[in-house]
Amino acid sequence: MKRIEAIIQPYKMDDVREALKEIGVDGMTIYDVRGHGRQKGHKEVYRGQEYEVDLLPKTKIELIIADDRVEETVQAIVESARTGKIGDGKVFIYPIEDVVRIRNRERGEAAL
Amino acid sequence: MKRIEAIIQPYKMDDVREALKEIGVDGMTIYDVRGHGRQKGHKEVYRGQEYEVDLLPKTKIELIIADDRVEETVQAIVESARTGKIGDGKVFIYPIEDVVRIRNRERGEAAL
Amino acid sequence: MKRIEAIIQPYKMDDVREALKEIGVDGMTIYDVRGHGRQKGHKEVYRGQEYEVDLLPKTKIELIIADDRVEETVQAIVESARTGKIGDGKVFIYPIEDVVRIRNRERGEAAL
Amino acid sequence: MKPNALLRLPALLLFLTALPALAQTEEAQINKADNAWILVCSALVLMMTGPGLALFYGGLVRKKNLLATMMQSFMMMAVMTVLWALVGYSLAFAPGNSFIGGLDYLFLNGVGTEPNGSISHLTFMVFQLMFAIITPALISGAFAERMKFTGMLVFMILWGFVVYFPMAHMVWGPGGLLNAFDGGLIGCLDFAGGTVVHISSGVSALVCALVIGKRKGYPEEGIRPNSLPLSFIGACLLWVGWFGFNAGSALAADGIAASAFVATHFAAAAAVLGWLLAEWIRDGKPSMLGGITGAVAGLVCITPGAGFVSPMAALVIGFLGGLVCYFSVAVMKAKLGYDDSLDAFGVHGVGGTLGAILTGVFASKAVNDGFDGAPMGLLEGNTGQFVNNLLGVLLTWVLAAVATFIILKIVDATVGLRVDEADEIRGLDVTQHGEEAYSQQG
Amino acid sequence: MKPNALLRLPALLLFLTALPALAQTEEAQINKADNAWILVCSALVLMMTGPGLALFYGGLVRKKNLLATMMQSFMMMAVMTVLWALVGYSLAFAPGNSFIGGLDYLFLNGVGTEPNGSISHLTFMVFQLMFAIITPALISGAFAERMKFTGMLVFMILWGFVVYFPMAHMVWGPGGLLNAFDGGLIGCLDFAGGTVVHISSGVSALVCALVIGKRKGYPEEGIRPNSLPLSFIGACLLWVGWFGFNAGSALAADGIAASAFVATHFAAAAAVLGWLLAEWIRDGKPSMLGGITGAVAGLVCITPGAGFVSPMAALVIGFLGGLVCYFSVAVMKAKLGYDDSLDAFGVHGVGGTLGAILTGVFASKAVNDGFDGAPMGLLEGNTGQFVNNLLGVLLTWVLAAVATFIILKIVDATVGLRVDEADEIRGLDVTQHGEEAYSQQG
Amino acid sequence: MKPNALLRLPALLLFLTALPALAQTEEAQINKADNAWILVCSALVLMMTGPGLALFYGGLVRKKNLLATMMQSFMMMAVMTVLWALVGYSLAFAPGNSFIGGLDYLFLNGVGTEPNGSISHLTFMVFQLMFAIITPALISGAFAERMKFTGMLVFMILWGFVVYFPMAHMVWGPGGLLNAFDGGLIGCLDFAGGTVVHISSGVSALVCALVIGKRKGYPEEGIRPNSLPLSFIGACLLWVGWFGFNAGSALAADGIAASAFVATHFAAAAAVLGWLLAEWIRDGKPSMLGGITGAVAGLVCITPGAGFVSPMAALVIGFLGGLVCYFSVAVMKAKLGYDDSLDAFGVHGVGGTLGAILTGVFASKAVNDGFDGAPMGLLEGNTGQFVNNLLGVLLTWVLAAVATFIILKIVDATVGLRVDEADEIRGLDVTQHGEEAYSQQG
Ligand SMILES: Nc1ncnc2c1ncn2[C@@H]1O[C@H](COP(=O)(O)OP(=O)(O)O)[C@@H](O)[C@H]1O
Ligand SMILES: Nc1ncnc2c1ncn2[C@@H]1O[C@H](COP(=O)(O)OP(=O)(O)O)[C@@H](O)[C@H]1O
Ligand SMILES: Nc1ncnc2c1ncn2[C@@H]1O[C@H](COP(=O)(O)OP(=O)(O)O)[C@@H](O)[C@H]1O
Repeated sequence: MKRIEAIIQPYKMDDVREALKEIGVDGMTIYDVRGHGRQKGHKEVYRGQEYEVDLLPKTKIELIIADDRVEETVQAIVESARTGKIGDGKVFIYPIEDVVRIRNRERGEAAL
Repeated sequence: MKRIEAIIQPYKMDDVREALKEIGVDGMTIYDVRGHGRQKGHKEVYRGQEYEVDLLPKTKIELIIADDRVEETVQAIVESARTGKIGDGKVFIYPIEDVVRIRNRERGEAAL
Repeated sequence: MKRIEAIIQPYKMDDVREALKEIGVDGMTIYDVRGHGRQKGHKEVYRGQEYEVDLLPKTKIELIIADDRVEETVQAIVESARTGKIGDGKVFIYPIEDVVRIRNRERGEAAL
Repeated sequence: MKPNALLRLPALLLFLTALPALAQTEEAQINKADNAWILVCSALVLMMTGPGLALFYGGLVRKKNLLATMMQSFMMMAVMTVLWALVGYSLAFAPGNSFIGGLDYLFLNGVGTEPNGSISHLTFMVFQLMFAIITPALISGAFAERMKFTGMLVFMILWGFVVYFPMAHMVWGPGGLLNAFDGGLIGCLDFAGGTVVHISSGVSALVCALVIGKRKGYPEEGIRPNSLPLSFIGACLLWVGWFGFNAGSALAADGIAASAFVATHFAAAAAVLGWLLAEWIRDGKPSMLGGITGAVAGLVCITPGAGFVSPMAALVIGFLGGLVCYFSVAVMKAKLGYDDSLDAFGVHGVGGTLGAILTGVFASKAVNDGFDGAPMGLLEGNTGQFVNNLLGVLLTWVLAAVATFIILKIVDATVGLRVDEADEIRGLDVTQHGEEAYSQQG
Repeated sequence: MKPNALLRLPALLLFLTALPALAQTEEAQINKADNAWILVCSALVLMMTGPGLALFYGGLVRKKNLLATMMQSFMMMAVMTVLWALVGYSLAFAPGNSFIGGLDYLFLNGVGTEPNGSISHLTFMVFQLMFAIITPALISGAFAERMKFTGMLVFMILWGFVVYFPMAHMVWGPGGLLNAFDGGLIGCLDFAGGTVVHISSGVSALVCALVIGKRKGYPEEGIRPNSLPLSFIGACLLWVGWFGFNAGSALAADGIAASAFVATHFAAAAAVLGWLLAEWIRDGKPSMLGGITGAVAGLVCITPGAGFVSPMAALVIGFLGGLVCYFSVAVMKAKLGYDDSLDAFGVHGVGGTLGAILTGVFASKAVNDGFDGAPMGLLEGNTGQFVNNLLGVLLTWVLAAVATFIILKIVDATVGLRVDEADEIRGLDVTQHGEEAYSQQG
Repeated sequence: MKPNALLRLPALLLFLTALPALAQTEEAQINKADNAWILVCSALVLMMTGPGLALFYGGLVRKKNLLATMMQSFMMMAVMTVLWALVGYSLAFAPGNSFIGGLDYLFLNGVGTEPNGSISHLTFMVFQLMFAIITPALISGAFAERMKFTGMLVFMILWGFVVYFPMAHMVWGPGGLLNAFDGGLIGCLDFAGGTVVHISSGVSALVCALVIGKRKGYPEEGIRPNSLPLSFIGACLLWVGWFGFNAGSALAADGIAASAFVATHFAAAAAVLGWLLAEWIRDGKPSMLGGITGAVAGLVCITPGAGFVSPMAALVIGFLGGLVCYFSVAVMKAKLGYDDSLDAFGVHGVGGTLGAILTGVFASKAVNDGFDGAPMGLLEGNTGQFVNNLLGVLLTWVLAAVATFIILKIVDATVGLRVDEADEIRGLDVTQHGEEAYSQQG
């Protein structure tokens, strides 16, 4: 099993979910986050006081997936989230040791 | 040390915290997230336009814990969060390499 | 590569970002979370009904960083976030297996 | 007098012949100032329900029930209006017996622009309608976060027929049993609705809370307000709108209206201080929720007496209202253990009762010479009036309690009162209305 | 009569000599009750735009466009006011030809505290101004979430000159083509602005939606309201403010005002039920968004007839308004596929048209004897009036559609209509105004 | 004249004997239209503080201080009301010397429904009270996010006694030093409170900001508004409520009221444009926060002149107000470096001063013949009045600054002014009131 975290543009969310559905990936958890990277931020001005905003709204999709499905999942995300512009985001892949399904106490891949 | 992440039903939050307190687990970080899995979503309709909502509000509890306490912690969470219905959520267990307590620069298990 | 997660006091956010900028660390993702640890919570009372609040607002900074920069990054965070008071927060260090930059499909450290 | 003035006599006389007619017509005419005033007050009282009360209540529930809670108030703006137009106004204000009006005004037959007192009959009708909207809406605080939408609708309609229309008739209708100024047997002083509006809704709320039962998770989970800023907006608009409620009940833009306006404002202010003082002493800190709840408590408490008591008496009534309602909400409710979710009983039932009693005490002929020189309240020596006010309170309690209990049983046996547990957990917004308050969409 | 009364005759006569003068002055004087009433109504109508409409619309867009959407309404409060002061009022209400007013009132020259009817001329001017503010603001619902700020400003200013000022003159101005009470060729019954306000803005909105095109992501992404509580506050304040809009259009605090007030309230209530019924049947659940949208639809629908129809007719008109607007928004829009983002056409265009037609049907001399005893609407046998109202609707549709189309083309060719795609994705708040609605700062 | 008219003479005469008495009574009676109007205006002015100002300010602070900030305005609704009832009204409006009123109206003794001018004395009292509520509330913008709740309460009460009651007496009280219409030595033109309300609060705000010191993190952290939609609602309600403030200050529903209403609205609109223009040029984009702040600046600026200047002058005054206040807030404050957190001084102090001066320039007898035909303002050649207005401004600055400084020192030495650093970091909502604005509870 691996944990895949994809940080994407919020408006790409629907496309990515669609792509994941097509390859049969269903379970996932979503976070609303703010990100900073190479993408340029913008200036905000409140009553004449400038404020540089370089944390932009991003959506994080997190999914735990069986080892043999990792590559295609990453592909699906990358292809559906891509616009080719800076700020498209990143996919991170992490190790994971175990999973438990609370409902029936199943463990390991069976619990996904 | 391990990192335990539990995704639970928001209204189970109090019960889970109670259970953790009982076994002396205290440090934790909480996220408001939305999740999708087998639990059925619902339909929303705004001025006649349907919208399928299949991301449901969930609460994520994250705790970093010494290796020898992992099992009982997982048990405590599973038992207190369980209703037996789809959507109860999952517990994920991850490796972790190090911890630093910012206040006094302690490292490793001592920092928990 | 490592994943560094720092849980800090929200009002320390600007200082930490400044410190990271100085050592050239730029990419990061931010979460608004609530945390519980040794820091004392407070009592809230709504129409005479008491409610113990022991989940306090915290900010989580997450950054994925090349192995050789981990130590100085952790130092920078610890020093800039420190006030010496309980509740300053913690830094966690995790393993990570791979990164993909969505924009150009780069992988590994090049994608950071 | 210029010498030729007499020569103009004929012309003058011609003019004069018109005068008596003029005067007569005038008597039978609308006073535009009064009419404008009551129209403005009607708008203010509608604003009390929507957005006022809807926000006040909506801010206090959990986010998943926010829309459903606001919807309960909002629906009264639609349902009670249609009911009132078709039959409610007639049952409340057409000539009838001591308990209920007749059917003369069915479908607003005969209710037109002609004067009723110094205002248009339509103005009077629509002003009274606004009271018939907010009263049932107040009850919804008791069963927030668990009531079925259909059950709520049926309950409210029946409640209008069995409790509100009769109560309005008895207290304000021609020949009503409790109408102190139109030959009621047990004439009560109720300027703007202490019995009709607050006791009736508050007591019904208590019965609802008891019959429908506690919310899942109450009180262990420590259910907190999802948005106090929304409640704050609501409470302030209630305060502002209440000027229409109380000062409008003078039905004229006269000194009594001014006096009721001042009493209303003073009571609200003093009640804020009363509630906050109690909170400060018992809970250690004065809170914003306490401040706004205190204001509402004071406004409730002054409602029956607004046009009868002096400004200084209003300060006393308001201060007591703040203290007593705090006690009822923070201490008594916890002790007795019912889940009156948003304290509809604790504020309106208790505050309304206290206010009705204090009106019997403080009513003063110097402020409002309603009995043509005879004493008004207990302090002026009118024990009879004080007793009458007590009897009116009693009668309202009994009617509201018994009728609500029966209606709840009927609704429970037919469309049902309460959503099932899964729906309660998921929240009423999604399960009853298929929508959510906020979207995080990017 | 006491024996010595005659002796007082001289003094009396002295007094009497003053009377005719008094009477004359009276005629030419402001009636303070009317004046107060229309000032209050002016405040209410301003409240409809800000915060009312701004919130109603603001709650419905995505969070990244919330401020920009509110700003579009708010800017009308500034821009139309200055325009109106300098030249707009003159073009609308100064004597002119059948289509447009003259320049007599340029810079409000000659518009002072003196009476205009029974109110101050300034009162009349500012009351009418509030209509000139909300009407263009209504259009902004059609192009929400994608219009350039500069383009919006230029569009609105031109629209004022080419559509609003002429329309206001034709329907309400002296000698206006459609003015039924001041010698218009095609006299229409439009009590408070069915044509001038709602059809003109609604039809223009449709043209805007078609010319400017769909939002990126519509309809696939299922764009949802960022905050229904904000929309709820807005809708309720629209309801309350609409009393000023409609009942104020009586221009006096008389029985007609009361009647218009009641019709307004009844139509809103009935429309809530109409819309919710349709939703309940077709979508399975009645929603809060449906309830508040229905209320607005009902208010739109009753606007042209408010002072002409009976309370019962208002119930019918409102109920139909709720049903028909639901159909137009939920069924027709989806079928035809244009992106009228916040349903400015679906509610104001469709509702305004329906209302104008139904006014021709239900107008009744029993309610408002505007034609001195002659029949008013179709049901009373006045087919001519019904046809006139149809012609008025037609003319408004054509003028609004053609003019809006041309203005849009001009704006597109000069400052531009639409933000670029990157800005649309990032949101108008940041890109047009350099600010964000909320900060999470700790 | 019909032949038998003379025969009716006796009856006519009988009728006439009643007339003079009638006329006399009339003089001494309440004019219901005026009374209704001022009651409505009182409600509007209360709405300016709650929810208006509370939201305007509340939206601008950080989320952790939202409730505390709203609470500061709300508490004035309670505290100043009770103070006013007990002693404040007497000190401000009872006959006294040039500086302060006497104790005749202690506990509102002798203040009843009887006429005061053409309205009820109680109406006058409560209208003036609403000004005494909002004025101290305005100051709270200067010390937002760091003031102790107890310190705030004590400060405000003392400030009422030392600054507000005397100022109100001097400008509007009988025989007040600055009262231009009741024998003041240095008669100032201040229609609705440029000196009493805005300069006094604004200058006190500056002193507060200087004495209490900057917020931790200011200006490095770039403190941003937690919710501009809340501020937007607040600003719009301020605009709407300001009609009551300014037009109500005519104390009658006459042409002056209409004129003040129009001037108020025009100035607000022009100020929006002025502020946005400055922003657009200097900061690159016009913002919503700029728009609403501009509106408030315009409203402040027109307050002293509302009933004295023409509509076109109001446009000029408003536009200048927008520009100058933008400059003071965006440029001057940053240069001087004080932390007037919500710009109470920058908007009310600066705008009020500018407005008072411009009133002396633009006041016109054509609009308001206050001096019975004599010229009013500088443009009409009345240099003396212009100088008087300058002197009035000066005196207000000095009184407010000195008194506030001393009061702050007293409060600091007793209950304390500022929360400790830990509490400031955690936020005032939790530490002062034990509650939080929002809960995320599921
Ligand atoms: N080193 C990093 N650690 C954590 N998150 C990162 C890192 N670099 C980028 N991100 C996240 O990815 C998002 C997109 O990165 P950015 O550099 O703007 O664009 P791109 O990935 O196209 O080069 C950022 O907003 C941030 O949330
Ligand atoms: N593969 C997964 N990766 C990440 N999160 C998951 C995954 N599967 C489920 N979840 C999270 O767990 C929640 C519950 O899962 P669900 O399948 O609905 O119920 P259950 O765990 O009872 O089978 C989901 O809402 C989601 O947040
Ligand atoms: N074991 C843990 N697992 C996850 N998060 C933790 C853990 N311990 C502490 N935290 C996070 O760190 C924050 C600070 O911890 P706390 O114990 O209050 O202070 P300190 O780190 O200074 O001892 C907590 O609010 C929580 O978010």
